[in-house]
Parts: sequence; structure tokens; C-alpha cells
Amino acid sequence: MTVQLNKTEMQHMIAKRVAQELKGPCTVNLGIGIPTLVAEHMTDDHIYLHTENGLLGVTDVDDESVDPNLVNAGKLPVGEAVGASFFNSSDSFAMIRGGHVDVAILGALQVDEHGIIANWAVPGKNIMGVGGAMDLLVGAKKVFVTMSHTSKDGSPKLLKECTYPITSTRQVDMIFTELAAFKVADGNLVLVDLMPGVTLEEVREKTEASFTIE
Amino acid sequence: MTVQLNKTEMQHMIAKRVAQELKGPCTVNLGIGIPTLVAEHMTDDHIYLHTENGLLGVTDVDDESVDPNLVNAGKLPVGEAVGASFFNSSDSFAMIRGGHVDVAILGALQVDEHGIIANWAVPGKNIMGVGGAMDLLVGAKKVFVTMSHTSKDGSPKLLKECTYPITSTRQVDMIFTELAAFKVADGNLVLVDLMPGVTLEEVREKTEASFTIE
Amino acid sequence: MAMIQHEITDALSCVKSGDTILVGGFGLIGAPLTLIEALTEKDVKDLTIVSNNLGESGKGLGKLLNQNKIKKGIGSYFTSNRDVGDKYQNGEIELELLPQGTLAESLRAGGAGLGGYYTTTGVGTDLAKGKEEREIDGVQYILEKAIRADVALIRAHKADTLGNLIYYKTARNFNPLMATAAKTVIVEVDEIVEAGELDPEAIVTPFIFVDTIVEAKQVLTKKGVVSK
Amino acid sequence: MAMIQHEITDALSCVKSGDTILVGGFGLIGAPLTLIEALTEKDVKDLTIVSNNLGESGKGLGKLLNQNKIKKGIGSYFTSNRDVGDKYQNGEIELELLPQGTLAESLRAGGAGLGGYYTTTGVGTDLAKGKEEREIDGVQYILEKAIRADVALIRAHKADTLGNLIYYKTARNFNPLMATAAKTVIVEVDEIVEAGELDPEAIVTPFIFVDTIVEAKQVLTKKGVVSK
Repeated sequence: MTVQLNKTEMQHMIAKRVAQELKGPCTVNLGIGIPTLVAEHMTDDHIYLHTENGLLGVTDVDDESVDPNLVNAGKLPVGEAVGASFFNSSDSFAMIRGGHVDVAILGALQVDEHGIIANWAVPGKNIMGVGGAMDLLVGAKKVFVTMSHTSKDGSPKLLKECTYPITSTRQVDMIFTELAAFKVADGNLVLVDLMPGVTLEEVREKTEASFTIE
Repeated sequence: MTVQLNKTEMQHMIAKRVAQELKGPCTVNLGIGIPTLVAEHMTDDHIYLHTENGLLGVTDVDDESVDPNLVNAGKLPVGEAVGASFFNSSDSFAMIRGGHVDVAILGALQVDEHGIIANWAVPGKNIMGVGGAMDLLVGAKKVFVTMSHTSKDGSPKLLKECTYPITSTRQVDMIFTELAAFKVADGNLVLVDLMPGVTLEEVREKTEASFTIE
Repeated sequence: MAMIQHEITDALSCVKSGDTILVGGFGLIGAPLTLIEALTEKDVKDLTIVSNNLGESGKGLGKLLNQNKIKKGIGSYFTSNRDVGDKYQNGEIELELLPQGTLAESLRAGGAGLGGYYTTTGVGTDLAKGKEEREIDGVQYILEKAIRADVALIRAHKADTLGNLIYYKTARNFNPLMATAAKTVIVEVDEIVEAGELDPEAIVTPFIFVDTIVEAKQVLTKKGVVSK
Repeated sequence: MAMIQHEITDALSCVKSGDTILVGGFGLIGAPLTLIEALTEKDVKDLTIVSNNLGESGKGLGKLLNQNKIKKGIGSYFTSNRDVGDKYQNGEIELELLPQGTLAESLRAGGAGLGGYYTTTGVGTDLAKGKEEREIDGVQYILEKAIRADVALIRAHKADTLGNLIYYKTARNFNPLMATAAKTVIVEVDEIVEAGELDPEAIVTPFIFVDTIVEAKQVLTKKGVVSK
């Protein structure tokens, strides 16, 4: 039996697991939501954070030092690291699309069994924002996805095929949920490890996509 | 009879005539050769010089202050004006191509009777440089051309049609030689004025292109 | 070569109904809040607004939206203002959604005199529908067109008296790009300094791009938007 | 994330015969003279060099040219070195001439992950021959392709220990563009400072683009190129 975690604890658990995959020196772009929490769990000093609204060298900031004009892609206040630099939006996306950012960590609404994700639109709903997601998917050397394993109604989010519009034809590299970590190898999902206390049966039950076990 | 001027005097006479057409505030890009001399004859304080190798706000420089890393497009030492800025080559040509430079002053090898110029290649000769000429021709709001009226062998350079490869399909706005100034109106050459002591007959004799008189 | 304008209403005299207007900012960060406020007071309609977001609900461009002055929005993240979705569902506004990098690049292309460019972003997605696709050296790209506009309303940190601009931290974002891509560029700044006071190596927007400068009266602070 | 390399020969260890190499500079101004000198001492051939000029006669890239190590030159103004023309007439070198703005823009496109772009420059001229032409919104453009390379050799003024770069006056030119468009980027600088010493608002090349930094030994002075 899994110990019941609240939502924040679960998000941090996922973020911590993702952080284990990050080895410096590298540059990482963090998406909105769980990805933002990854910064709190990174252990390597040589990981530099890029935010697409125009800053390389993102750090956290204490309440005292909050500057309303210094924010990340989620419009949350951040700080600047030693050696940080600011640039405009086209230069920022030139970095992303041009393959100069090592890792992008993104949220997703759905992931298919080949690692294709959907994270920017829900048919019939007023979600009309794509932001930098499509750029990060085509440009980052590696893409990691974090999400809750199932929707609020319990339905699987790891599907045979996405029912929402896809974000890119590029397959992501790894997927992290509160139940398990998967990698995409030769275009197919492979279960890498289970989160503490989670059984393989539970994962199978809550996953529509086929996957193999490492 | 024209008083015989030496080459430098003639070039300065042309440059001075061009300078009369420049009214500030405006931004002007000066090509190599006679165009560079125009700067010495400008009378309006609000003319700012752009050089495509990456500087807005070019001034002249005294021998004492020469900096080998501060040069114009002809690689000659220059100074920087108050309020000058430096930028990279793509930003510099973005300014040019994007229509943000008011006037370009260029040299030419030939000009046809519609104001199309050739200034970058001579068939069979080792002139293998186009530099920024094609960009300036498509981008500058106005293009002025300076050149000697005839070649060294006395043959006309204002021709019915260019025999050298053209630099652009864009017609220039004005042409200045040691004999006369022309403008291009409705796609045709119009003589605007004669240089001191020059007769219309002399211009007709040394010009192959048809032109009308203002 | 920019003009310093003390009356903000005069600064916006060139804006007319039907115009396409670029508006800087990433949400409210780096948005020209003073100029937007003045625009809400002006009698214009049928505007096409190019901006990453259409502000927040009732704030920034959100005000202009609620006045029904915006005919069409071109941006990357309309989700930040729930009113946009409502108006869209009611057929009260047209929207064109672009990936954020494509929005930025199309503005740069507009300012740089390019017609369009081939990008990998969006290939194979719904946002590529109706766009030309082509392979170059074994990679699939789609064609995106340059964006140019009648007017740009932007925000910078400091201007010198010639019109050279520098920006402040992540308030830079789309502003320098928009400064290049409109016929008339109007900028609000925190401070105007003498020509020569900005480092020539650090000027982000050279003065040839700027037409009019005004001093900002609306400023984003920790406590939200404040009138100065 | 850049590595500071004290042995210049080691800095160039990745360069091999057949490589495409971007070389910064406008003539000798802003050219990586130290790295070029080291390249002339390395046993490589069949290089494709992308640079505005191929140096001057016997100077900078002109030396490499005279060693017959250059198979092809891509640039905008070869006229500055008369040896280039002679070798071209003798069939000893291939040349691709591009308008200067197109050279710069193609490098930027390469670094920005674009496949190509439509430009007005060169339309209707001999340099448009073989290039796709198309009309967009009533204007004629030609398609130019992005340039990417194996190695970039560039020159900056200062680097910090992370690899952030700033440049010096008109020695900036093509260097920041080339820093984005090659697999390996090697930069020579006048001075290396601690991270944090460069103004974050004024950094031109953020460190993610830079692989290796060396201190310049060959410097352009009023009296020409001098060894430090």
C-alpha cells in the first residue's frame, strides 16, 4: 500500500525523481507546474536554468528580493545566478530551436505509447495557449515529461494514442509520474522504475499504453 | 572650359554635391570610395552615419585616436559619435534590408538609363566581392550613386543597358558624376543640374543613356 | 531621432481604427501599460493586436479587449486571460495562435525585411494546418510568414534623447523585436537620459527604430500596477 | 560551461580534414588571428571556410589559403585578397559568393534552427541563379538556406569563466552569429574574467554557445598584427 501523499508532496516526489536524471554541466528549461519544482531538488552545481522569456541563469528568490520584472515562464518571481544573461524572445527561442538547450522538462495532458505528447489544447475547452511548448519539443536535446499518472476521473493519461492535439511529432525521452518512470527506447515505452510502494499491477491497471519492462 | 581638377579634387566635388541632397534628421550609409568623402561635406548636424560592419554613429577620427578595431565598411579607421551603438552583422543588415536606413550612397561601375546599376562584378576579372551592395539596394529608402562619368578609356558609364552583372532590379534615386547630377523619375533619367563649367553638349557626348532635362 | 512627447494622447495620434498594433510584454511584465491605458481612452476599433498574451482579465490589454476594440488577436498564450476564451466562443474576436518562438521569429523577420522562414516548430501539429511544408537537407520544416504592423507600443527601461533603448531584466522579452517591425514605434520608459550616457556596446535598440518616447506613468510593482 | 584551454593546439584538436569552419572577422578586424595561426600549423586539408573575406594576401586566412588547405570559400568579399582570385582562375579553389547580409542572416538562421528564409537581397541578379524565387504579399523574394558548420573559430573581447562573451566595437561583426552555428565553438579573447563580472544585460553571447576559450596571442594593433 502506498502512503497517501497530498498533491504538493506528490508533485515534489515526481520533481525529485526527475532531478536524479540531471547531471551537469547542462542547461535545463523548466516548464510551468511540476517542472518548476525540479529546481528545488537538483543536487549538481553545474546545472544552469534557462527560461524562455529571456534569462539564462535562473535561481530562486526570497520574498524580500522579489522583483516584478524578473520572472520565469510561469510569471513567477525568480532570481539571477552569477553569470546570468538576459536576451530578447527571438534570441531565446533561437537558443531553444537551434539545439543549444540540453534538457526541457514539460508537463503533459496525455502521452502516447511512442512518447508523443499532447499538452496545449483540449478540444471544446478554452485552453488557447501553446507558449513555448512546441519550440522546446523540436529543439531541446532531451525532453522529460512530468504528469499525474491519471486524470482526476481516474482515466489513464498514458494512452495508445493521444486524443488531444499533439504538441510535436518528436518523441520525448522520459516520462515521470507519481507511480513510475518510463523511458522511450526505439520508439516504445519502457518502464524504468516504480515509485516507492507502487506495484507493477497498479501501473498496468492505470496505463492504457503498452510498455515493456527494463 | 572646365578648370582641370585632379582626381581627389574631382571626387570631393562630387561628394560635396551629394552632401547638398542630405537633409537631417536621417541615417545614411556610405559606401567605399567617393561616398566615404561625403561625410566631410555634410552641413546638417542631424545626419547619422551607419556602417554595415556594425556601427550607427560613425564620425571621423584624428590620427592620434585611431583604433584598429573601429573601422568603416572600407576598413578605414573611424570614430564614434555621441549616442553611437555597436551591433552584429545580422542586426546591421536587418536594419538595412528592413528599410530602417534612409539613404545609401554607393559607387557604381555602370548605370543604365532606368537607374539600374552594376557595381560588383566585371566578367573575366578577379572582382569577387559583392559585400553589402545588394542589401543596401533593396533596403535603403533612397539610393544615391556616385561615379566618374566615363571609364579610364573615355567610354560612357551611363549606358542604355548595363553590360556588367546588375546589383539589383531596384532603380536608384540619383546619380552624381563630375559632369552632372541626374535623378530617376518614372523610371527614366532626368538631368537635374550640370557641374560648374560643364556644358550640356559635353554631357550628351559622354553619355550613352537617354535622359531628359528637368 | 526620436521625439520626446509629454502628452501621451499626442503620442498615440497616429493610431486609427483597423490598425495592426504590436504590443510588447510577457503578460504584464514589460508591457507598455501607460500606452495601453491611453489606447483604452481613444476612440478606435477593429484593431488587430499582436502580443504574446491579451493581458489579464481587466488588466493591460484585457481592458481593451473588454471594450470590444480588438477584432483579432495574434499571440501564443491567450489562456492567461479567461475573457479571451469567452469572447472567442461567442464569436466576438478572431484569434491566431502561434508558438511563442514563431511569434518572436516572425516579428524579427518583419523587422529584418524577410518574407518568411522555414521552422521545425509546429511540424505535424494542428498549428501547421494550411501552412506549406517542405524538406530541406532531410529535415521537415513549415513556412511561417513575417509579421509587420502599423504601430508598435513597447516598453523599455531607459531611452537617451536620441532614442537609443536599454531594457530591464525579463521585461525585455518581445519589446526589442517589435521596435523593428512597425511603421511607427512608440516607447514608454522609466527614465530619459542624455545621449552618450548609455554604453554603446550595451544599447539593445539603436535609435533609428524609435519614433516617439513617453515617460511611463503606469508601473508594474510588487503590489501590482501602480500609477506614478 | 566552456573550458579554458591553455594549449592552443589542444583547443583545435577537434578540427579535421574536410570540416566546414566558420571564421569570424571583417577582414582582419575581429578575426581570430591566434586560432587561424594555429590552424596553419595543423595537418588538415580540404577545409570549407565560411568567412566574410579570406583574409588579406599572406595574412590571416590568406596564409591558410596559400597552404592550399582550403577547398572551398563561402563569403561576401574575396576581393580583399588578390590571391583568392588567382587560385580561383587556376581552379584551385571553389568559391560561393553571398551578399554580406545574406551571409550574416544564413549564419543566424543556422544557429536558430531554421532551414532557410526568403530575402529580397539579390532578386533578379546573377547571385539569385539557381535559387527558388517566390512572391509573398506582392514582393519578390529568393530562398536562402541556413549555414551550419563543424567548428567556429571566433574572437571576442572578454570571456567570463563560464564562457559568456562581450565584444569590442566593430570587431563584433560576424563573431556572435558564428558562435551559434557550429557544433564546436572555440573563441580567443583579450581577457578572461570571473563569472559575475560581466553585466548580465550586456552579455552578447551567453555561455551555452561556447565550448573552448583561449587567450589571444596575436593581436591587431595600429602597427598591424603583433604577437603578444
